[in-house]
Amino acid sequence: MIICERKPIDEIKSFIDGKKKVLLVGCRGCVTVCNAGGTKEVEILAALLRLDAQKDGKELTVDEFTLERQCDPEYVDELADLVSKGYDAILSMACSVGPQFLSRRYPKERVYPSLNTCFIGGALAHGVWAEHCQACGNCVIHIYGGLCPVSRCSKSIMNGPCGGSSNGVCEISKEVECVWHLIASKFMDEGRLAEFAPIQPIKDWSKSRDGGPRKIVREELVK
Amino acid sequence: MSDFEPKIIAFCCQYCAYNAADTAGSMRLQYTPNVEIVLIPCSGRFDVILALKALESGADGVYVAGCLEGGCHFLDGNIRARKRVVYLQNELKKIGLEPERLAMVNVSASQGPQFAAYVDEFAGVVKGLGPSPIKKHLAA
Amino acid sequence: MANNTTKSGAVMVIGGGIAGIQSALDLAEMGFYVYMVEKGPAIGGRMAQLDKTFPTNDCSICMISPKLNDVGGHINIEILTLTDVLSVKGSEGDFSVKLRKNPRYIDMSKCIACGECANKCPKKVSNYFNEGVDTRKAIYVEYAQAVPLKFSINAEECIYLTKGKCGNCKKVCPADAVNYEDKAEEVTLRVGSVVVASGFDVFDPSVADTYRYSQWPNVITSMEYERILSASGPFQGHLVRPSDHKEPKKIAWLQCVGSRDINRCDKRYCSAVCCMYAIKEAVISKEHASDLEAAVFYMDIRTYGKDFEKYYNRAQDAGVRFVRSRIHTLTPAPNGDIILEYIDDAGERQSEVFELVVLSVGMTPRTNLPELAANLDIDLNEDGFIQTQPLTPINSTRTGVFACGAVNEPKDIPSTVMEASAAAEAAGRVIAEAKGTLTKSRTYPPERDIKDEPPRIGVFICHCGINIASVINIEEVVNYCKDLPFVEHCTNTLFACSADSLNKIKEAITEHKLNRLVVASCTPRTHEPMFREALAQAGLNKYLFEMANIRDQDSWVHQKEPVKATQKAKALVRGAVAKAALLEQMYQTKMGLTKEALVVGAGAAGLNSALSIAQLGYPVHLLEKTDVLGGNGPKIFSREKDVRGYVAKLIKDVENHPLIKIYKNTVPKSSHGFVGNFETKCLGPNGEFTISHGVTVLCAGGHAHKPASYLYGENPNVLLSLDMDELLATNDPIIKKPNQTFAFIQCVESREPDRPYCSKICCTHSIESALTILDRNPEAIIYILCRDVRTYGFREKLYQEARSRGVRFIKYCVDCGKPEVVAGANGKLNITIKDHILNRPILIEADYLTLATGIDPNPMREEIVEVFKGQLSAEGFLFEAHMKLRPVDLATDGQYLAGLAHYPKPLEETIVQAKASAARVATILSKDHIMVGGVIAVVNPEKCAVCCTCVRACPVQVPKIVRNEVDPALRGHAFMEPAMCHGCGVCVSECPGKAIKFQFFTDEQLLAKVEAMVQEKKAKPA
Amino acid sequence: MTREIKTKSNLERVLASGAFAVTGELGPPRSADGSEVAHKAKHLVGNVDSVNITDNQTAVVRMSSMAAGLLVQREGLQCNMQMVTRDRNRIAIQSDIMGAYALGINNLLCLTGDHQKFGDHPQSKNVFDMDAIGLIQAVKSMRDDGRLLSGQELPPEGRPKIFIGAAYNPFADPEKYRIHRTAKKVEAGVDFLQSQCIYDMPRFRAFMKEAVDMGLTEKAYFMAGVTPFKNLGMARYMQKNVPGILVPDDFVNRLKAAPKDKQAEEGMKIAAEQIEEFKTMPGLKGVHLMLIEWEHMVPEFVKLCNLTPRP
Repeated sequence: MIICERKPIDEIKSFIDGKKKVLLVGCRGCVTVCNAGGTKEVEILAALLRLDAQKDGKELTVDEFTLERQCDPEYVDELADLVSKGYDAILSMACSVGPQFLSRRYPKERVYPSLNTCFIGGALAHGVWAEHCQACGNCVIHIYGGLCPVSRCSKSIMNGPCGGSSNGVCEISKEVECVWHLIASKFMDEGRLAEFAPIQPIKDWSKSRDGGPRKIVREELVK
Repeated sequence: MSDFEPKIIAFCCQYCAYNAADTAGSMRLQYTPNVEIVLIPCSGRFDVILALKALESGADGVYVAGCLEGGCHFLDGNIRARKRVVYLQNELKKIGLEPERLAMVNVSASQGPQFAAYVDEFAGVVKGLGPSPIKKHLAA
Repeated sequence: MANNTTKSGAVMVIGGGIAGIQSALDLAEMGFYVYMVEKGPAIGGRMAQLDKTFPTNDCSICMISPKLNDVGGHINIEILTLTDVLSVKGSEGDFSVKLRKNPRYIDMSKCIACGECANKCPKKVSNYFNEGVDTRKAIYVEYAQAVPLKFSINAEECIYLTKGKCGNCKKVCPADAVNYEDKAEEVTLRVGSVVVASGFDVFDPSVADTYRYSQWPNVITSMEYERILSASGPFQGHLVRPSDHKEPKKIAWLQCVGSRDINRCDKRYCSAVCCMYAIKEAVISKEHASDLEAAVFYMDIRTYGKDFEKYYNRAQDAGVRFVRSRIHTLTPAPNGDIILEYIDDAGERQSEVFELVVLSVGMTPRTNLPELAANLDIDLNEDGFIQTQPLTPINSTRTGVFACGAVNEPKDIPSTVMEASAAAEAAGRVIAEAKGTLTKSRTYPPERDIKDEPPRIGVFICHCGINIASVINIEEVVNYCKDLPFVEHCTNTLFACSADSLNKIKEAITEHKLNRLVVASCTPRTHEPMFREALAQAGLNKYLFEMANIRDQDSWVHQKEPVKATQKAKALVRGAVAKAALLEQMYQTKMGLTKEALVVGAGAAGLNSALSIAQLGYPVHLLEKTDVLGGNGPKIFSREKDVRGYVAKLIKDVENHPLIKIYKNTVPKSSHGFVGNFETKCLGPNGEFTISHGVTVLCAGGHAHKPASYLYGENPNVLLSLDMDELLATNDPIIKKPNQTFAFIQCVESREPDRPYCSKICCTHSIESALTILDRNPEAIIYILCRDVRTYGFREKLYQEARSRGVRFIKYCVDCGKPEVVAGANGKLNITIKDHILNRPILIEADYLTLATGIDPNPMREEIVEVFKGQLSAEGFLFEAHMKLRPVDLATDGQYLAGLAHYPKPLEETIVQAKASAARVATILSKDHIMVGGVIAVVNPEKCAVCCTCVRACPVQVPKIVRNEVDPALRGHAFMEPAMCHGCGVCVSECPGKAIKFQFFTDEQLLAKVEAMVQEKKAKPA
Repeated sequence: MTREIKTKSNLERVLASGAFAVTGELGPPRSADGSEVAHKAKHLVGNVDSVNITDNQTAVVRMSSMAAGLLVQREGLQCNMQMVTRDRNRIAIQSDIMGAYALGINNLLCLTGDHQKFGDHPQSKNVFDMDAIGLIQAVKSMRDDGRLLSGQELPPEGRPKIFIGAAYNPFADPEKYRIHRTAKKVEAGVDFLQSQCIYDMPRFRAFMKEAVDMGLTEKAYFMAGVTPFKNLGMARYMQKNVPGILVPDDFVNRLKAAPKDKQAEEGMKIAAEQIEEFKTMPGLKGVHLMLIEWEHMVPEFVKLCNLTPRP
């Protein structure tokens, strides 16, 4: 899923400075699952913003609504009635797709992102998420024992490990495990040296972000 | 400000803190009437929205009272509660509200005296802070 | 199995005090039908009369009141008040009991306990419930919380029944309940076993009146003092003395009145509770008035129970004075004061004026006990209590007839409760095969579905006598609440928990079509179940109820601020009403259980527990961490009983019992689950394995403390008590050697800051050893160096024997210098001790020194509480669920404890507690299902984002992601097994989709409550 | 043993001749002043067969290795131009290789490079378009096949005749798969391999034995990295802080035993003893001397080790 985290409250406050009526829009997709932008987080942020305004004696209404997903126009449409009430600002609590879809659907509204979109990853434990994919567009994890060196190696090298890892930890930080250590150990431990031995070719990065913004068109689905 | 009577909401877990409050009662320990207790099954049930709502409604202070660390009837509800309290304290600080208006305390069921002492201590802190700015504007 | 038995599945419990109540409740829950025979008009016994109880200072009536209602409302307990036992014929399993039900002169089915009759009754008589301190009428209820709450007429006091005139009560009774024609009636019952729990009388000091009790009003008994302290007593809890209703500033307690006294009253035994209750009364008195001077005159302070010593120390810190002196002379002073003359520690004669003297009276057998014993055909002992044996402490001399509580020997409430459960075990065990043959099941009126009704809330504001009303302006609160949203009915009540009030609540539900109820009174911790039951009986879902704690958390703690306390009460009720408006109907469901028990530890406690559970018909898994059974038992020698033979037989019985599986060298590693369905992973010689069980009994024991003082371990002639036992058991010749001097030092490293508790057994143990030595070597010289001699109960007789046979008791105190022991040149042990009477050092040249070191808790206690999620006291013993009334239960449902794991205690008490644990176990295992659900977390599948937050956050791994039941192709959702959810609410507070509802503590309910409490709502529109 | 001579590299010449080769190392300055390079190079001329010129080592910006290499060559000493893949994508890499060769550089040491997190520009985007092994393949392809990575051909006279080097680390963690990664480099077409500083002789012996057994030393020239300790502090620092370098306690103790002013001498002595063993160690063809910021000591050191005169 896409892992996000809420922006610092100061930054969000700066978005709504001087505004009186704000709509906070959550998303029941990835950001609910990663505890960043579901109903609960919407509720908490709304309360914080209200408190902030109340303490200064400012008038502020914060309405809350959580969409099934902000990355599909049909769900974004559901906001139409609410939006027509007239808000000074719409705060999206989704990944960065959300504010863009809201902006496109409601072009006259001022839409702000309340979350920072961090990476594609999964939960390692309650409250801990880690990057597992870089959306390189050409998945090769099967070659690496089910581990992705592209997203999980600091250098994204294809023939690791480099000399910088020790005790299975990447040189850049003790918090970063060396995925190449995991890959190599796995092959060695399982007697699959033959799979480790081949030189992996220089990666074709053309399908990754480096190749420019990407789009998928499924002709058989397109009406 | 000396005649300021703060309104404080205390979320007390049923196994220890609420029990401690009862113990304080059966010992007839006298403490400030500024605190009103809301029973929750475990301090782990403490939800940041409860504190936010209390503050929004105009409470001058909120605290959560759970079992002693290591003594939670549900293992770690009190640890989680404390983390949530710390989280919310930071958020309050960021929006310019005194984080001291929110607190967490641990007491065992038999610690009636400690409970009573804490009530007075926390009420003292809140008194020192003065009325919640939210209440001020609510009244206006 | 039940169908072919010739045995009766009913038990008669004689006595409605705490002993009878506990026995009856256990038996009823174990699957037997109980007849509770009570001589008086209501049950409750002595506990109902007490003000507070030691060592927790819990309010006695508050504790027992829910129990009274449990008994009163129990479908399998039939209370027979005003009833005498005439005869018991037949034999165990098939007794025929003849009873006489004395006339009440009130039709119980009609009486509404309105009190009109008593108002109009012209006859004032001494109020025995208040120990004669005040008066009541000839038509009366004993006390406000009485069960059954029905008036009665004492025929000997009634003018109409004695003289044929008056008849006022009959005239005014609105319910036509008075029946002067009521006659005594004889009934015959068939029962399988009998439990005698008829309690004790308080010693009457007028018998030998050196204390001038019957002459001077300001010399009172401790029981009278309890009533004076009580808020429901003659002075409404104001501490005043009887003569002039003046607040006394100086009070003396005289200990051992009617106890340990052969000269004046022929009471040789110690009454076991007086030291503690006197300390308690002194402490409470000082709470009433902090400048009050309290002095306790004593011979030995016997604070031997759990947390007692701590309580004693706290009392001293609080300024209660303790004077070691027996008062012989009381002289009158002006104004009703009393002069006490005594010899102080320094040997000086002192004379001191007190405004009130409280006689700490002992327990004596009931005056009618000889008659009852004759009717039951059981023997009494030389002191007039029921005859039992040390190793069968609840067995009377007749099989099938058991006895518990102070009817056997003076004892405190927890010991009584343990014996009561043990008696339930015994009474149930002998008719085990008849279980369930006579029990009935409860039916409630059909529940009114209120889902679509707008909230109609009833509010009851309790005075709690004066507990609340003396501080909070009830009328003001009532008037205020009438205007709160959705409140349809609001009224005050003197005691919300009384049967009468409960009935009024039920009536109000019907009359006002209420669908939510709020009671503002004491704490839901003790009283919520009772009110919920009332709702159910009124046809309302029991969860449509909310309490506001305006006593424990308001009136009691803001006594000097009535205005603010009243404001706070309004806020608390406002919050409760706001929450109540959002309450929903909730339902519990049935869940199966594993009808097997796990017993941890195979010492005397574990063996007894296991054997009794098995004998009640339930399989037992018995874990023992060593490869031998018996624990400390085989090391003990007793002069009074064959402990080693007893333990050997016990082991054999356990080993031979087909329902007991023994696991030696096995320890529990982890335990999960809940009452009825536990799973415990154990590590044994063959590796790890798992036991499924419905209940757990922890009998992890303790062991003798090994000291680092008095040359222990350095000199071979310095022994521990158990070493001496070994010499005695093996008949070692050194005992009989001529010219031998044996010394004992008591409280070795006990009752000191590092180990502040009293180990309870050591005084008796040393004295027994001393007597055994004298039995074998009458010329031996024996010294016992002690602090207080704590031979409580009948053990006092051993102390007397020892003194009369020349054992020299020398008292020392820690502050003025403990004994010093050095090895002498002649191979003797030179013991120096300062004699506080002679005020000079004494040198004892002893051949052998025995150190009474007390008991340490199990060294594995930390692991055990970790595995079973229990709690330890500061001293390292397991915390029971409640010190007074649940001494065998652990806080976790379905977990019990027995033996030294709970607290040091002699073998006979361990046996009792172990058997009690079996009864407690049987209350669970006798059922075919347990009820689950209620206050738990429930997922709304539609809102669930399947994010696993709950799965990860749950402390007990309950939530799971399950398939959608309607259509497996649909997205699944989180699910919490209702029987497993412990109800902490952690998941609810973290669910990012707000898909989990915590029943009875929903966000909406709590938010509404908080908001209402903080913000004064505008009154509802007219 | 003689192998086919592929380039005009002096290092290749020495190695191919069977003589025990010696290479040195020189770090370019963070400066555009070429004289500093020339000055440092003077210590090395005549004492080593070629000198490595580091490429923004530890991701700290310095004069480019290509330019510094040329400055060194002007002093009469061939350089081993180091090239890391961190800062160049495949276009830059191939372009630089052609340029370097055109300017007279014959040796190229192919490296992945240190992560920029440790350098002086941690905000920079890294490239890592390929790793060291990819780089070896790229050079080899250009030299031997005359093809760029895209497949486009180079004219026969336009192929960079470069002696291809790479680094190997026998000790980086974990030990067990290091030899296999070295084997990959050999397989990719490397001509010579220089190691990190060697201190742990038993482990190195074992590693070399594995290399010999796997036939790797037949396909590439293995050289051992040597760095004499300047003092006790350096030995301790390396022992504790540098991943992939194992300093035996034995060496530390020897330095400890020496008086402070003799520690450098003792350090050199230790290194000289190592080199004596390297000279006869099966499969090993030379040493790579890394006297970092200590270039002026090279003449004395090579003399001490009897490595001069150079063939």
